[in-house]
Formats: sequence, C-alpha cells, structure tokens
Amino acid sequence: MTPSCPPSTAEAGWLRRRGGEIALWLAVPLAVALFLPEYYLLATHVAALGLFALSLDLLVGYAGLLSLGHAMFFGIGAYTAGLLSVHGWGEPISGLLIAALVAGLVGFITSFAVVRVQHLAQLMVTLGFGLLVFEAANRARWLTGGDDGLQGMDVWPVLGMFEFDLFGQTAFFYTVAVLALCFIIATRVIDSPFGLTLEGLRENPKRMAAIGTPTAARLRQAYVFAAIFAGIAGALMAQTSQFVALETLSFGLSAEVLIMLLLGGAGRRYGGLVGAAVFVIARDLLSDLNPQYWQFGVGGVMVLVVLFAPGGVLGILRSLRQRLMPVARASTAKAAPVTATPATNKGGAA
Amino acid sequence: MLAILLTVLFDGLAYGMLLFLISIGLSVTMGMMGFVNLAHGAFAMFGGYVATTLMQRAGVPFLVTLPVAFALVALASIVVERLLYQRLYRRGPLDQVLFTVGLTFMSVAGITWFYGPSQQPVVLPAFLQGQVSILGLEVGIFRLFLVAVGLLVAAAVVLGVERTRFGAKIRAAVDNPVMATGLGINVGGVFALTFAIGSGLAGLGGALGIQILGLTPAFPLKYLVLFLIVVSVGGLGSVGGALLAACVVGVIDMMTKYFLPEIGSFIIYAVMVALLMWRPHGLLGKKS
Amino acid sequence: MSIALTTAGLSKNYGALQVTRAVDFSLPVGARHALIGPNGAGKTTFINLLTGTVPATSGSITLLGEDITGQRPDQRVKRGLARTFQVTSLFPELTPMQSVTLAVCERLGLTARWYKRTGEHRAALDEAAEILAQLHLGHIGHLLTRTLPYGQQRIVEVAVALALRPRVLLLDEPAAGIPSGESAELFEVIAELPEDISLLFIEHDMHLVSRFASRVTVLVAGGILAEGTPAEIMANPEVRTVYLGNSEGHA
Amino acid sequence: MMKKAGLLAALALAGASLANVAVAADDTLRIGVIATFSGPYADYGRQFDAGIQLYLKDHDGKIAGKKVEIVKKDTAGPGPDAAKRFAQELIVRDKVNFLTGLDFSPNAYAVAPIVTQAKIPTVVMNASSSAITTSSPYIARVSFTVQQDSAPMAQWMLKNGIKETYVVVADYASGTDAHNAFEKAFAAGGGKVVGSVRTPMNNPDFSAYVQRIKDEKPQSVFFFFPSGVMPPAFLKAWKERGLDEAGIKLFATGEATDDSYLQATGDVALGLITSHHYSYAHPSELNKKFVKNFYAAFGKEMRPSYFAITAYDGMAAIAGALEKTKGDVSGDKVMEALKGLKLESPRGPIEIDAATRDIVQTVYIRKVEKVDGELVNVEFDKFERVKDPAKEAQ
Repeated sequence: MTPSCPPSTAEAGWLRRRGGEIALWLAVPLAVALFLPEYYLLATHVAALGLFALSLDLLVGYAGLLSLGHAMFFGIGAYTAGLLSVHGWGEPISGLLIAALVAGLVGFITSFAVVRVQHLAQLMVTLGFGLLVFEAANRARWLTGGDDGLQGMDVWPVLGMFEFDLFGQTAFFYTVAVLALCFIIATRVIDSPFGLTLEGLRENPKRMAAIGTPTAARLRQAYVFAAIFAGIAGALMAQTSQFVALETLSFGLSAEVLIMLLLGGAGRRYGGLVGAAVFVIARDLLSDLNPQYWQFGVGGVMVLVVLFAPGGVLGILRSLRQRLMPVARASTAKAAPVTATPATNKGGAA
Repeated sequence: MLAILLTVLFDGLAYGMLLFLISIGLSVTMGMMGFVNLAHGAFAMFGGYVATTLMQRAGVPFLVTLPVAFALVALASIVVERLLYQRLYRRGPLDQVLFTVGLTFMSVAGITWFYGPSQQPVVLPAFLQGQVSILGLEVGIFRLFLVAVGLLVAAAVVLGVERTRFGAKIRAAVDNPVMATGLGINVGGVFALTFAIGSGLAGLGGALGIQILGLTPAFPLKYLVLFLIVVSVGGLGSVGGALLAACVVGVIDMMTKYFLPEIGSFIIYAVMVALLMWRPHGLLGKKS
Repeated sequence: MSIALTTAGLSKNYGALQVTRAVDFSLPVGARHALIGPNGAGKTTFINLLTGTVPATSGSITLLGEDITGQRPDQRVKRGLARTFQVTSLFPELTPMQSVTLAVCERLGLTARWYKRTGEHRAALDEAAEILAQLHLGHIGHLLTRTLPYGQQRIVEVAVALALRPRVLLLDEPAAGIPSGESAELFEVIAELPEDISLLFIEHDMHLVSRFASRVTVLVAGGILAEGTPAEIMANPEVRTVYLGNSEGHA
Repeated sequence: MMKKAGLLAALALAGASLANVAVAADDTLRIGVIATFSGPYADYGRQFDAGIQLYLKDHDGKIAGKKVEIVKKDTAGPGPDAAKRFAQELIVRDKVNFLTGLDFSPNAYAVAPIVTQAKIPTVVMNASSSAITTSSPYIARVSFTVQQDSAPMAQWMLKNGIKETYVVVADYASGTDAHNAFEKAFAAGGGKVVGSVRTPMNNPDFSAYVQRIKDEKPQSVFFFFPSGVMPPAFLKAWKERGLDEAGIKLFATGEATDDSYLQATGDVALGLITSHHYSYAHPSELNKKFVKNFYAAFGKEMRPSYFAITAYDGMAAIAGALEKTKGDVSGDKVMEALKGLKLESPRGPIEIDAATRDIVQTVYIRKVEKVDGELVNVEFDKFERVKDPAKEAQ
C-alpha cells in the first residue's frame, strides 16, 4: 500500500522523504536524453500512458471504484486538445487546461450514474458510457474525422520556445514535465484526508457511512479527479503526436490501461507509471521480436505476474523488501502520522 | 408488416439463444464463486475450432461435432480450473481480470499459430440450410435449429438446477458459499463441475455460432463485451435472467439493424446502461 | 436528569412480520445502559433503527431534543450518534491510526479537502493519537488492522466510534467473539469513557451487564419486556422464564 | 519543471544530434514496413511480407546493388496513433530509407506528416483512400483507390442493363468513399440508387440487413466491405435468405472475393461478379510465373492475394526508382523518379501517375467460378488505364 499519511514533521521531513524521488525524477529523463535519445517517442508514450494509468489508479486502486470505460476521458481530452489546435488554437498548455476542464465536466455529469451502482454493474455502466461516446465520435466524422482520425493539428511551441521536433525531444520533456506536475498533485490528493477517505471507501463503504461520510459525494469527487487527469493525459498524447485516433476512445484502450495499472500494482502511487512502462516496453520488444505472436508474450507476462507477483510489480518488490528487512514493515505500513506520538515511536521500534 | 416484424423477432430470438448458450456458463460461475473469468470467450472459441477441425480434417458431420465440442471444452476447462483458476479464488477480482485476460491473449496468439488469423470456413449440412415457410413465415432452418437447441439447453439447465440434488447444491453454493460449506457441501467440487458444464456450453455455443458469429482467433475479445452485457443485464447466477437478457439483446440488435440501421449499436448500449440503472443486480439477479 | 435519546412507539415491520413493536425507550445523559434479550429479539434491528441504517415503519426518534426520525445515517452521526458493529467492520488495509484519523477528519469536516496533506492537519492527528493512547492502542497504531488480534480490533471499533465525539454511543455486542476472560478488559476500557457520553450496549453476559450497566432493558420479540437496575432484572421472574434454558450465568 | 525541461533539452541536444547523423548512406537499403501482423487482419501483413520476400528472392536479396534490410512494425489493425509513432521510430531509430506497407488508410494518413517532415519516400501498398497521395508529396501508391475499383463496377452494370441498385457498405471512411464513387458513376450513366445502408464494422450477422433488402426487392445490390470476415458473413445471409431465388442480382468490389479468403468463404460466393485490380488467376505469363514462385516459396496453403501483388510491385517500384536515381535515396530525387514510373506487373501494366503519384491500372470485371475444385475470380471483362476518379473529378 502507499504511504497515505506523510510524517507530520513538516517540510524538513518532506525533503528527507521525497529527496530520493526527486533525484529519480531528474535522473530518469536525463538518462533517456543522454543515452537513449532515439527512444524519446517510446518514453513519451510511456509517460502519457503512465499519467493515464495513474488517473485510473485514483478510482480502482484508492477509491475501489471499478471502470472499464476510462478511455472515454482520455479520448475526450485528446479530441478537445486536437480540435482546439485544428481550429486555430495550438497553444499547448492552455490546451491541456481546457481539455482537463472538458473531461472533468463530462466526468462530473456521468459520475452521478456511476456511483449509484457497484461491482459488475459499475463495470458495465462505465463501459457503456465509453462505448456510447466512441460510437458518437465515430458518427461525427465531420468533427472528429471518424476512423481516419483527427488530422491537421498544428501545435505551437511550448512556452513559445520549444518547437515540437521530429525526434520527439520537446514532446518528451514537455510530457515528463506535465506528468511530474500531475504526479505531485495526485500525491497531494492521495496523502490528503480526502485520499484517506477514498481508501476508507475502498476498504469498507458501510463503515464510512457509519462514521458520517456522504460516500456518494466523495466517490463522485474521486471520479471527477480521475477524469481530469485522464483528460490531461489524452491531451498530452494528442499534442505530442499531433494526431488523434478514434482508438483513444476505444474499449480496447480502457482495458489496456487497467491491465497496465494492475501490472504495476493498483493502490500504489507508482503503480500506474511502472505498469505503463512494463506494458509498453514489453509490447514494443516482443512485437519487434515477433510481429505476429507477441500477444502470447504479453499475455504470458500478465499471467505470470498474477501467479508469482501478487499486487503487481511493485507488490512483489515490497514483499521482497519486507522479507529482506522485517523492520521495513513498519515503514511500509504507513507509520507516518503516528511518528508524532512518542508512544508509537516506542512501538515502532519494538 | 406483421410478417416482417415476426421474422425480425424470430431472428432476434435465434441470435439471443446463441448468446445465451455462450453466456450462461459465465453467469453461473461468476454468480457462484464470484470468479471473474474473462477468458470465457476463449472456451467458446475452442469449441468452434474443435468443430471446424473435426469437419475439415476428419470429415465428421456437423451435428456430431457439437457434443464433441461440448465434451472436449468441458474437459479442458476442468484442467484449467483445477490447475490455475482455483489458486485465484481467494484473490481480488482485479487479479482475476488480469489473469484471465492474459490467458485470453495467449489463447488468441496460440490459435493464430495453429490455424492462422483468417476466418474458418464452415459448411452446414444441406438439411440445415435455406428457409422453410411456417404459417406463411419465411424462417431460416438453421436459426430454427438454434432456437430449438437453445430452448432445450435452457430447459435442461433449469430442470437440472431446480430438480436435481446437484442443482440444489449449486443453488446453495450460489446463495451462500460459506453456509453451503457449513452444510457439508463440497463447494469446490460443485464449482468445478458447474464450471466445466458452463464452459462446455460455451464450447457448444462457439461451435453453433460459427455460422452467425464467424470464427477467427479474435473471437474471445471481439464478443467479450456482448457476453458481459448479457450476464450483467440478466443478473449474476440467474439462468432465467441470462435467457431473458440474451433474448432482449438479440431482439433489440435485430430490430435496430432492420428498422434503424443508421443508429448502429447506440441503442443496445443505451438500453444496457438504462437497465442497469434501473436494476443494478440485473433483471432477475439476486440482491446481494 | 436530562434525556439524550428517546424513542416513541418505534416500530419496524417487514410485511406482516413485526420485528420492532412500539418501543418507548429513553436514554438519560451519561447513562450506562444495557440492552439484553434472547437471540432474534430484535436488538440489532433496534440499533439499526436508531442509526437510520434501517428506516422505521412508524414511531419517532429524538436525539438531544431533536427529532431525527427522517434523517440519513450520516446526518445522525453529525448530530452526535455513533455506533460500533456486532461483527467487526473496520478498514483491513489501514492502520488503527489511519482509521481513527479518518473518523476525526470526518468529524472536523476535512474529508473533502485534497490540497493539504493529512500530516499538516496537526490537530486531527494529535487527537487521533490521543484516542488510541486513551484506549491503550498507541503501540499498535501503525500496524495494519487486519494483522491485529481480534480483541484489539474490537477496541479499534470503539476507538473509531469515539473519534466522532459522540454524545450517544451505541455498542452492538462490543465483546462479541472475544474469549470471556478478555471481554472484561474491553469493558474496563468502555467504563473509562468520559461521563458525558451516554452509552447503550447490547451484551449477553449478565455478569458483565451487572458490573458495567446502571440500567438494563430486556427486549423480547421486538418489544420491551422489562426495564430496571441489573439487580431488579436478575430478580424479575418473567425475564428468568424468557431466559430459561439459556446456559447458567448467561442469565 | 519547465526550467528543468529546458536545461535537459540543452543537454539532450548532444544526444539527439548524435542520433541525428543523417540517413546512413552505407551499402544497405533499409525499408520500414508498417502493417498489420497480428489480430483479426493479420493476413494483410502476412501477404505483404510474402510479396516482399518473394521480390527479394527473385532478385537475390538486392535492390540497385544494395542488400535490403526489412524492418517490420505491427499496428495490429487500424491504429493511426501507433502507425505514426512507428513511422517516427523507423526514421529516427532505425534510419530507414523507405517507408512502405500501410494497409489501413487511417494509418497511411497518420504517417503522411512525418514522412513529409523527414522527406522519406513512402510507397503505399494497400491503403486505398483517395486523398492519401495528396496528403504528402513523399507518398506514392502502387495499390488502388476505392473509387478506382468501385466506379468501373457501376459502369459495367449500366452497360449490362442494370438501371437500379441498392448500396450496402461498411460504416467507415472507405465504405463512404466506395458508396459515393459508385453512386456518382451509376447516376452519371442514368442509373438510380434506390436505397442504401451502412453496417457497423464489428457486426457479425447481416441477416437483418439482408432481410430488409429482400423486403424492398431492388433490381440489384452493390456492396463494399473490407476483405476478411464481413463479406463471407454477408454472402451467407444472402444465400440463407434466398435473395438469388428472389431474382436480386449481386455485385461488389474485389474485396468481397479476396483470394486469401475466397476458399474459406465457400460456395456462397459462386457467381458473384466483382470489379478489382488483381485476381491470382490472371491469365498472363508473368502472373503464372509469379504464382508458381509464390507457391514454391510459401506452399499452397496461402494464395497470393492483392496484398501480395501490391507488395511485390511496391518493391519493384522502389527498385525502378533507384535505378533511375542511380541508387541515390534522397527523398526528392526518389519521388521524382517514381513519378511516371511504368511497370509490367503480374496484374498487368501499371503506371504511377506523374501528376498525382497515384496508380493507373487496368480494372477487371471477374466472376467467381469453380476451376478444378478451387473457387477463383475469373476475369471476363476489363477497363484499361483507369485513373483515380476522385482525382480526375478535381
């Protein structure tokens, strides 16, 4: 699970806690830039899908809310950004914000229906909405270009400085930057009382009601958050590839992003990112290896992960860490807020 | 006009029966063990390939291939269940989703390896082709056959569940696995057998469906949504529900295609959402 | 003394089946009140009616002078009515610290706040830690709830309820599932609860009842059979007949 | 964040420019193939691959004296976003000199801006949406356009006394193109389209649509579906509902009787009249040799379909162009060379229109017959030097 409650020893503790992460966030893009510049595109793809998976994690991993139609928001974000730039407004950052807004709005409207049902019904209702939007976009060829995709996007330079180049360098850093920003916000959300509430709802909605939580309202809030982040991810994908495919709305993508999340490990802050990386890279390698039967390999990875790495890649990492150093348990068990009270520091050591 | 309406209605029912045959297993096993088996479509596909292989390679007559498809798929499913699935019953639904989708991918690629990516041919025996006119109504013989088989299976399943001891055990297990275990029912065993029968029926459906659904390695993914719609709208673990839902889906599908072709699949999805809003546990599903 | 909670003619029917019959009940402020009765007497249903998880067929519920009959469960909680569950109902993957913090945050109306870390809500954290310490849970506050022994989980149940600063606390068999030896400890904890909290708890063990309850209500077939001090109840012949056949000690 | 990006961008320029050493001018010719190798349409990629391999086999692995390296990318069906990424990767990472393959039109459209930016000559081996060649000056097409195959069918039907028809197309861009092109040509010759329906792409069962047609009793029906699962399903329903008996004539484009699927489609296809640019039964010496070598290379399991022939011709076109440029692979020179390039293909004479970079070829009218047990498209009429009507119109 994730540290949902950060230590209270404010900013100093924050740096101690996040220092390693920040280093990582700087190191990885730098490494790509220096050693694998010809992989900018793949890396950008991973980053955008990573954000998408992260957004789904807020629902599936934290709020315990199931969705098989999350691509709806990804696609809506993508088409919003796409249509903006096709019709003359190619400024990327405002494009992202507007895409986020639209996706969030649609999320808000549909949320009422989605939180009214649970389990399979919830899965199917989200799926249903996704399929309806897909059909609509497919019909509205005059607007979306239908299955030919949305063409003729002209995205202006980021901050008026960085042109989108063929090597995908600008695209890469732009995406990573936005991802990092969204990740920080998402982390905030997860670490907040609201985030804790979501975990409570995932664990035991009945009890949440019993402590006076208006459960539906909280779930709707989570749904809107997820929609917004997914919208941004979609917009990123559209702007960096200067193209929007109908597939960005498809059930296939909804399923794929769920698979990514589960591969990485749902309910863990890095689950989405790791999952997206694992899935995309595995698919890329395997399909280069064998363009015809790569699916077998991908399926195999999924099966093996479930059998031998419950809780996804991060899950197995964590349980390994625990086996190696038993004390780690306390830290991973989110001792965070408790560190405040001496009583539990004692306990923590014990 | 009435004749047209009846024809379309009948075609819809025939289509529905097919969906029912394939989906019923999924519905019961999901309702019973809460096991999310998204690889269910793969079992249907295997049934189809068993049938075509027997027909092409061994010249076995179509009707004979049907029971064989049922048996082989049922057998195979027992192996899968004992070997893999039963390890996952204690896991969350998400793990089950990841696992079964993974299996589906593998089976898709595997089938492509053996049979190639393209459509499998199936030639129906002459006596199942063409149309007969019943009370002035032009009816496809094969579809008539489908409806017959569908109703037969539905009847058998209902009787089996309602009347036999095994059926009683199934019902107990569906209602409350824990209590059933308490009553000394070997829920694991009951489930394995139910699972096998359900998968077998899927295989049967797959074999019957080649004519209408076609048969390519993409089958399990292509129709997954359709099966899930039937299961969810019908209500988990409800035989009658699955039958009802399948017919509703089939009829609506045919109706829209005939009368409002330009609307495409909108209506079917909209109806699903509406029905689930109205009855979240499905038309005949048990409140949990 | 003033009244914390009263019901007037509170009834619940499922079709023809009457599970709660015109119950007139009142709970004084600061009371330590036990609710006893044979299985199926409708004790838990009565609690559910009070908390609003089950809507009443007729009759009214008044909490601290306010009619709450029509209110949603979460609204009643906000009015100071908290409960625990007969079967532990907690957050397996959260720690007790988190669970209690959650309840505190809900009471303080923070659970919609997403832009500030829980860690920055010092007051909430300290209060949560306090409650845990008060219930002798401080040392296990950081462990995942599912890893705790059942007895401690029962106490966490109480802790979560307490975090809501209830004026009236309903405990549905707080000691259920705990070996009778340990259940006494749990009630020690309950006994230490602040005076101004009015307690209504369901309990079978008459020894515990007579030790910790100041008054007892006997519920039979959905209706009140008798009410009085533990001693009176123990002495009441009607009650004894109802309980006849129940194992010795368990009244 | 942006500050960091800026800093890193500077740092990265080093790496990028390293990667950027202009398209490698060594003695190997790198050709990127973007196609469908997995999923429902995997046969397309398989046929492409076969055609390409066969060409290389016939020319001992060399084009213009350079040894050829093929890099395959799988879009698993229509996947423009994937196609676009692959194009970029092939150019940046694998440093290909040519892009080809491109079975689905959306994929081709998505690739266009990339190849324009990178000036990489691109030879479309199937994608048949008319505007693809206009979407980039670096794209030439050796396959066909939907309009090019649909319009002749209309003309032939008129010529043979069919004055009214009902149009059935799959509901996607090419379907719309086929519908419009056919209706335009049909109306131009005094024909009348009495009704039409567009069927969803994932639709397995056509009985409802066919029933509808039966009840409307048109004189004839023209349909266009992508080759694969749809045509057999449609034909099955057609036979089951006894529309032949009802005296309704059926016409289509060659996708309906794609040689890859024709055998599996079965007798329901018998007698169907279609218009197309290639049948593996095309009676020319060149084609006989092509088919013979094809079987020799890949066994009789797989028939050479129109995907195989266009792939073969695609390679031939690349070779022809490089011959003209004396092996110079720079984009502009190659495109110049491709313009007006004439080839004698197994399917007959083909030419790349100097003006539009689109193909000019013979369109054949064929009928499905059983020739010693095999279902084949037997050509019995033809329209020569057919250009893309859509472009002619402008």
